[in-house]
Amino acid sequence: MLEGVELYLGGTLLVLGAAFTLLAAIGVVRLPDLYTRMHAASKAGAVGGGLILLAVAVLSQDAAVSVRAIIGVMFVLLTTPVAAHLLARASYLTGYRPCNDTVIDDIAQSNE
Amino acid sequence: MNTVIFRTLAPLIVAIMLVFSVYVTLRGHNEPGGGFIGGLIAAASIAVFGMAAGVSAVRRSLRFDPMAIAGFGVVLAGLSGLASLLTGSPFMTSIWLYLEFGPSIIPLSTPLFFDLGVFCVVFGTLSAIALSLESDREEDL
Amino acid sequence: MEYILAALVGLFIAIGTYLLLSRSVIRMLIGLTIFSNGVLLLIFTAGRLTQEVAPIVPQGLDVPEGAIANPLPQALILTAIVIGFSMFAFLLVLAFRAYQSLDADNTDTMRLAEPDNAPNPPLSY
Amino acid sequence: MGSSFEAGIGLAAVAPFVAAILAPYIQRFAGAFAGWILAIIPASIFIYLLGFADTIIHGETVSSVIEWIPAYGINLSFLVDGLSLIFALTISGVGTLIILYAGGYLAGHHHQGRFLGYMLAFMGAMLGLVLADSLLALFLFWELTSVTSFLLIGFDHSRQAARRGAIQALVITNIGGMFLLAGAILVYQLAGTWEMSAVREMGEVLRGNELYLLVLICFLGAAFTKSAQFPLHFWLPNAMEAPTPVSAFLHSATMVQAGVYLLARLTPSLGGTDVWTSTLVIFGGITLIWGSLGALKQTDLKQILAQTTIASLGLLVLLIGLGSDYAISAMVVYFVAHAFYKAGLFMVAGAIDHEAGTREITALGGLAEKMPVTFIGAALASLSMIGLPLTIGYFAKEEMYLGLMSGEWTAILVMIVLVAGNAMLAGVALLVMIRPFLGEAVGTPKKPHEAPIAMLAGPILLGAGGIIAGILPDWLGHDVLVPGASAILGRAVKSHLTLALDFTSLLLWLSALTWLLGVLVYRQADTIRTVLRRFDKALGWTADTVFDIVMFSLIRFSGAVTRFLHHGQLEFYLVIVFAALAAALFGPMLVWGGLDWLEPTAELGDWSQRLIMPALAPYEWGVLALAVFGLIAVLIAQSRLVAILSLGVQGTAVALIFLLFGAPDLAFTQLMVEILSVVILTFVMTRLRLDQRDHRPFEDWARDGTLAIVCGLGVSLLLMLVLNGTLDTRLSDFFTATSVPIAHGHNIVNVILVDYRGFDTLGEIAVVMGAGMAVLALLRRQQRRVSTSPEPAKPKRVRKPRKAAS
Amino acid sequence: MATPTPTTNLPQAMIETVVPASDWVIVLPIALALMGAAGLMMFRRSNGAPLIGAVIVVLAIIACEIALLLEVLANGPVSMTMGRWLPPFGISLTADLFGASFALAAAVVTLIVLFYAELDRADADGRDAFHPMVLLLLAGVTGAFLTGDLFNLYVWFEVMLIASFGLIVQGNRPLQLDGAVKYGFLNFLATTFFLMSLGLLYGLLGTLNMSDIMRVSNTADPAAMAGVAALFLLAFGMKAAAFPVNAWLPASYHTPPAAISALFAGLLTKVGAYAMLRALVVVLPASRDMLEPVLACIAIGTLLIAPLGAIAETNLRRAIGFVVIGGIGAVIAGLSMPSLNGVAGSGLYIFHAILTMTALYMVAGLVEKTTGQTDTRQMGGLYAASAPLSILFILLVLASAGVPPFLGFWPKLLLLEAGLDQGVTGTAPGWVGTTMVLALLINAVLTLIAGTRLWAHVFWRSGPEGQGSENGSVALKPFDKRGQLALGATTFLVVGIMVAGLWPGPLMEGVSAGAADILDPARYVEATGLAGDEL
Amino acid sequence: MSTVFLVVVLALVWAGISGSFSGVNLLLGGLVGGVAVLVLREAFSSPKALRRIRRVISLAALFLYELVVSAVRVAIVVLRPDLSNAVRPAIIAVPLTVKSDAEITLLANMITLTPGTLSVDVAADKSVLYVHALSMTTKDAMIADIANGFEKKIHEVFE
Amino acid sequence: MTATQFIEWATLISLVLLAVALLVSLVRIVIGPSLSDRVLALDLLAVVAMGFVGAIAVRTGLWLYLDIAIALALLGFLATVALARYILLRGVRQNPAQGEGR
Ligand code: NA
Ligand code: NA
Repeated sequence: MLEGVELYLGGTLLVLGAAFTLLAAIGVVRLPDLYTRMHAASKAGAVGGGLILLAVAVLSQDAAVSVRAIIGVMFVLLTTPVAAHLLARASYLTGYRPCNDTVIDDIAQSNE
Repeated sequence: MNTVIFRTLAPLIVAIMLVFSVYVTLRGHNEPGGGFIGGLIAAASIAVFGMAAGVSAVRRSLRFDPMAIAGFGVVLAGLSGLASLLTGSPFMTSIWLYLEFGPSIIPLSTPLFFDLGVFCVVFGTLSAIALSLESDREEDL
Repeated sequence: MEYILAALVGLFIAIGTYLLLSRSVIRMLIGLTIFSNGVLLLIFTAGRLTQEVAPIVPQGLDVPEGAIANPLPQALILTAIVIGFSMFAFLLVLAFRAYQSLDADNTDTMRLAEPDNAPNPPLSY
Repeated sequence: MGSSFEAGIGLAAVAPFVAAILAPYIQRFAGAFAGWILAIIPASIFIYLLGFADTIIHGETVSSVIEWIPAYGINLSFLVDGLSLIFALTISGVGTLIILYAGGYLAGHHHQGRFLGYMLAFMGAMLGLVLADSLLALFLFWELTSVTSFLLIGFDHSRQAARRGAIQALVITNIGGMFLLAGAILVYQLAGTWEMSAVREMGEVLRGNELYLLVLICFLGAAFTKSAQFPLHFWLPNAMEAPTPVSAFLHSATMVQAGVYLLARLTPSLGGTDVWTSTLVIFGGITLIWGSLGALKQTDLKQILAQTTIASLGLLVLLIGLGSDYAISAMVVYFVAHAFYKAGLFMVAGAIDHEAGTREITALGGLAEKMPVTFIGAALASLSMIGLPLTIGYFAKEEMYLGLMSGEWTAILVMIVLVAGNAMLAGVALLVMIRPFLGEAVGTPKKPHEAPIAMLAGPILLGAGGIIAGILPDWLGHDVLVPGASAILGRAVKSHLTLALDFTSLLLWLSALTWLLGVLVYRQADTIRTVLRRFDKALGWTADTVFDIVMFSLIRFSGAVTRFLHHGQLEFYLVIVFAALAAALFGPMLVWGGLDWLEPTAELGDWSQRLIMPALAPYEWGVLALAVFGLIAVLIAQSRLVAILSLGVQGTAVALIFLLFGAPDLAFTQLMVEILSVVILTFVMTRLRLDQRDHRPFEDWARDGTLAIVCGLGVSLLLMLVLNGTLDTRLSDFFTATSVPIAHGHNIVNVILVDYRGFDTLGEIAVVMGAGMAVLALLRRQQRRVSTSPEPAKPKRVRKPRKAAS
Repeated sequence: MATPTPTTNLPQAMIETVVPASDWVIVLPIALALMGAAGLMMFRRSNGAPLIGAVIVVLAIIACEIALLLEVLANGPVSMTMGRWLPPFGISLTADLFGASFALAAAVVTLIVLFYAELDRADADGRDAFHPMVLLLLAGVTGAFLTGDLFNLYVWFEVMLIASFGLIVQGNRPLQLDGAVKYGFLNFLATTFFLMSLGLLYGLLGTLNMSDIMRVSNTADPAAMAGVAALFLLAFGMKAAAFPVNAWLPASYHTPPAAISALFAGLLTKVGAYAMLRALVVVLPASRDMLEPVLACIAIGTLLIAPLGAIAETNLRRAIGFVVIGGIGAVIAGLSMPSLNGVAGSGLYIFHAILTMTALYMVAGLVEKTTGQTDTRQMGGLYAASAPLSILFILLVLASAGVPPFLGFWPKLLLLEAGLDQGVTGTAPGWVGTTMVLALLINAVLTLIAGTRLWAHVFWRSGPEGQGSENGSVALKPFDKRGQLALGATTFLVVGIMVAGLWPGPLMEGVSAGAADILDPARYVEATGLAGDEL
Repeated sequence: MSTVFLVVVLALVWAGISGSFSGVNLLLGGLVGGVAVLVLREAFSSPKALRRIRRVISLAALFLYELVVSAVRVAIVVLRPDLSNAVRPAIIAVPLTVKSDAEITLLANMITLTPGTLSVDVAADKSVLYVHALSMTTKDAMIADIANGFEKKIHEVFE
Repeated sequence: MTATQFIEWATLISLVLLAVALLVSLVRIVIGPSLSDRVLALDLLAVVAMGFVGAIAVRTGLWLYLDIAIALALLGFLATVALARYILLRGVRQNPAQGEGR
């Protein structure tokens, strides 16, 4: 029965991960500007992808696979924010201004 | 791309990619992977490294001219094919040696060296292309 | 399902062709990539399809337990992918250099080797 | 006669070539004596050939075979019979004198060595041509005469007229050569042998074959071009651009006679039919008259002689066409006579030009005093040309008239042509003999004096030869006419040459009429010339101008075709390629029923069964949709970078398709490659600054779209057709069965890559390495240029990426 | 050390007999060329002389290929299946007379060009990887000539292609880049078409080994097979620069340094033509019969269009490019009349073209070097100035126009015999033979016109078009040491061509025997090890 | 010293990836890792960090918790029909107390992955981190949040 | 519902969700409006694809696909970095209102 628990847990993680990923995609479509979209992509995306890899780790029942899956999760968590940062920075430096709803823009002020 | 965050993390990312690439190469005979994919990942890591640290730093780290690595790969692959000349078999007939290290057995085979050759070629070539596209200086080519 | 894939191959070929006929070198390269992808899928489909069963013999077995996907077309495609990628890399850098040297990525204006105002052959002996 | 002596026949044809190669060096070494030294070669060949005379006169032939390409039955076979010996002796004999003459004529010319080489090579080709027994060998030497004469005519290469004459001669004779080649192969295929000696035994078979006319056309095409028959005669006068020794040699005894020789040679094989006779007689007759009239139009000595050569060639062809014993006898004698007097006259013309500085007969006069020896040579030759008794020319004329005494109306018609032609030639001969030498002395560009001995030997010896032959009719008949005519006709011919003048014979009166008319022509030469020239002017064009028109039209047409097909637009080339692809896809399917399966059949099921995929899960549809939408995204992308991103999407979709259908390695590789492609594209795009839009005019849009849809549809249909069959999985089954046990690998795909088909992979990594080398070769110079040029020439183009702001 | 024993109850998987070391001569040329290229690449920055290394490798290759040719002459086709796998499971290299002799010709030409290339390598520092590229090209060409596996053929095509890419951009002048773009796109597209047809062929027959395909090709739908064959025809037609898909050749061949043009002219299109011969005549004869009218039309178009281009062109090397294309027309003409003479003619023409077209470009390069011009309208005066160049050029013009006894004549003779046999004198005369004969003859005349025009303009005329008096002279650069070497290499090749033309007996016997093997590939199949197997 | 440490870590990673902790495999992993480190030897500045494992774990736990919360929050926002009311974006400058590159990097990455915040840029003098907020409350509250949360824990780890 | 059935369903649902996510990400790639937006969407697409591969691994029981997923994460990162670099170095002036640069 213990095996069954693993399977249920893994399946749930999988569906959750997939759902988060889809939400991230929806967020990227729905949110108003690059910076807000980035919140969705980096957080929900990383969590979604990470959860799916965790599901693999749980379901595989093979230590080697699990270790690799966890290393994969760590890698996703390592790279996602860096990529987001680089993209956000590049966009801002080249003139991508936040949407008009944005209440404060300290970078713009510091440059003035 | 000269940001603290990228510069700090890039070496770590690159190291992981390199390790992963060798792993993928060696595993290829039995699982998805192999020299080509391994070489591709390794070259990708060089590209990341190049973007983070600059081309000349990468070249210094590599020590060898990337295209020489590629040439070495072809020579290695060719030699692994020529090895069968010694056994009276046609070109590229595989030869398997099982080296015993205590409890573990390391299978050494000409296909393995062949795959390593593939790795070197892909890694060397793509690194050379990536670095030369990045580079502005003559001596880097 | 093979027919569907065959139709998809046709779409790849068609779009690749259309892009190849544009005069912009970068677009042509993109077209070439798509065309090549279509050809890869064509080989894949021509080798007949099975779903989700990779041609990998499980550890401990000498032969796979059931039917597996046809491994040979896969190997051929792998070779073709690698070669195609190498060619792509070269052509891309070539396009880049051509743009730098010839000041154009429009092939209509690349006329050094075959000049537009080529003279008529001299009517003399 | 020893066999080695016979085997030397081939050597006779080859020796001049060897001498030709050495000629420039000998000239450098021997200087002014080069002519004398090199003349030894043709002289010894002449003497060697004389050695065969006895055998030949006794009605035998000598042959020799050098194996060349035995597997194809191609040999360098030579045959000496009466016909070839007469030609060969003429060639080597005249050749000796010409080489001597050229030694003097071109003394001091810095390309004299080259010239002598060409001459010797030409002589070798000509000797080979007449001595060859194999049709193929004959063709070979035939083409070599064209080539060497091309070099000779264009010898004075800095003048466009010389180049034109050379090209014209080569083109016309080469066209003839192609006819000859086709004819030779046809005969070979019909007769089963290349040897003419064997072919002549099969004359009946050939003449009876339904392809006879085709074969005949081929050989006539060859002979008429080479022997300058109307209307292909125009190249010959232009060939006078060559130095005079060339004209003397090529246009008297040799190259132009090759066509005559060919016709004579083929008479037993192909001759005697109505087509043969009528074609040869008509063309020969027209050429005779045309050439004679042409000669009267000219004032340049060389041009006059060239035109008379045309006339003489017409005469010879006419005689071969008549084909009777008399006609053939006449042809043999006339050939020899012509060789003697024409070569002599050309050398005289050359001597006059050389010493007086002009060849215009209107600008010459009274040279006999200054150049008495030359005058004697000219006179001897001219008398023979007129055909006075005691010259060889007389017998030639007599024989030809003899053959036409039958009284039939066609014979009378031909006789009229002959008399007219001969009369005009006689008039021209008088003109050439009298105008420059007799009468009042006229001031000339150079102060005339006698030519050097090397240049005099030829005219005198040849002129004398003509007279000697003329006073020895028995010798001429027995040793020349009979062997020659018998060889041509393939049966014994009797000679009846005699010096006795029979005043009761019509023959003599016809000769007298000819001379009388000749004198008349001479007297009225200026008037005739004026009239003819006026006529020409009225006509406005000649065959020669037509050649220019054709040639220039060809060049213009070439230009237009080439500019159209190769105008440098890659897009147009691609359109052609894809049109060809569409044709390759649909052509076979449409022609051979490759689309029949589209009709529903019980076996394949109808379309609802074929298309509805119960097996595809929703997510699989999703991946397919991703591919489709990704493609559409690429298509509609307005900017290149968006297209690149979308390219990544379709690539990912392809990879996922691979994954869904059991190809993890493919998916793996495709994903990596696709992403790296995007990366490299981005790297490059970082350095490019491009106009973002796709500017495609509507017509192009429609055209490209149509082509694209047709190609895509074609590939789909062909693939579906392929899929209708069952796949033979022998190979994959084998790999599956042996991968683990024998090849020690669980990943069958990888085992295929590194073991079963590792050789492919070896090539593949070579491609990868090659790509690296090629890319580096592309990038290197450009960067050096940037770094070494003090100021970037085009800063707008060579743009270094802006460094990051912080 | 332990070796696992293979499971016993398997189908026989490997060739059990020991392979004699002498059989290695079929694979060594390819392996040596590849590894030689790689080795030179590894040490491209060291200051050694890359020429010496490359020459040693090519000499070794030539030695192997001579041995191979002798073996084929003595005992018929030679075959080796890689990795000891039974054919058709492993990749077979199979050499018959055609393959072996073309490979040898290619290696010899490469050797000569290596020396010739010193002409343009005044600033050679090895970094452009010229010598590795040449070896890589040779590897591809040799592989294409010797392989008995269609997919492997594709791989060698690509090796050849990438090497030619690397070579065509050597020097990197804008002109070259323009040419390279056209060359690159059209040629890569051609190999992609090839790949496409390979995929379809695999889908139809399930095998890639040529001998194996011959055995099973009649089991598939003929329409589909014809479609595949048409794609092969298109792909190889593009590679061979056959009309109407020949545009890439005149667009690019004149742009790189002359040595590279020469190498391309000798090797690239010939491999396309050879592949056409191999794939259509040998492997898929039934489909070839179906496509015969198409082949004939392509041949006629190529034969007629190409010399027009040569007449029209004022760029010397571009004009020669059209001569190269015309030769391809002759080769395809033989393929459309696959009698013994037709195939032998094609084969001999390929051999002739490998040597002659290379030599033509070599001479053209010398002409350009000494006049400093590329346009014939700007040239002149070479006849007086340079006897060696004059002799070389006129000999080659005659050889390429098929004037006897130069080498080009013999294949034309065979082709004309084939054409007249098929069109006129044979048992069932057809239009193909007749029109082919006409096209061949017209081509010969037009080629000669083109050649003599070039001769007249470049050599005879004393100065540039329309300039000064007819006796003017032009300033010519004398050859330096490298030029002398290049001239020597050219002369060597031309002398070889002349000798082959004057003593064509062995060649003609060779192509005759080779053609017999092409038309009845039983010995080829047997050598591969597939004979007698019933399906 | 640090290099050896890194090699050991990579060897362990290798063993984990390849699924075998046998001696030979570890050796191989060490070899591979060694080559990787050799290649990158210049790039590693000596990390003085990673000593206090307890603090690290504490930090990791906090981070994982925050990460999940953050993902859920974004998900909720994304699904809200009145999306424009839910977001109140802002870019604010957060003064940095951490100084080393590693610290800054870690902080910035963690900020990105946690609720409502995203690191956009670090000022050239490394004194300020610019953070994008999805739903701004007040500037000071956000700065305090960061300073008391991750920044503090990172300080502890790197002390 | 047995554990196996549950996994069956879980993978099916996940794959469907992920397939939808792929298509949704594509929407942002197509509509932009700025290059940065598209790059972001492509980055996400790589993550989704990674998830897709992982889910397929679970569905087929071929755990080795996991490595494909990991490699995808690695190279997806590379692509995003390269594109960000493009945006930065090319100084693409981008404003959502104006659409994007080249
Ligand atoms: Na992110
Ligand atoms: Na693999």
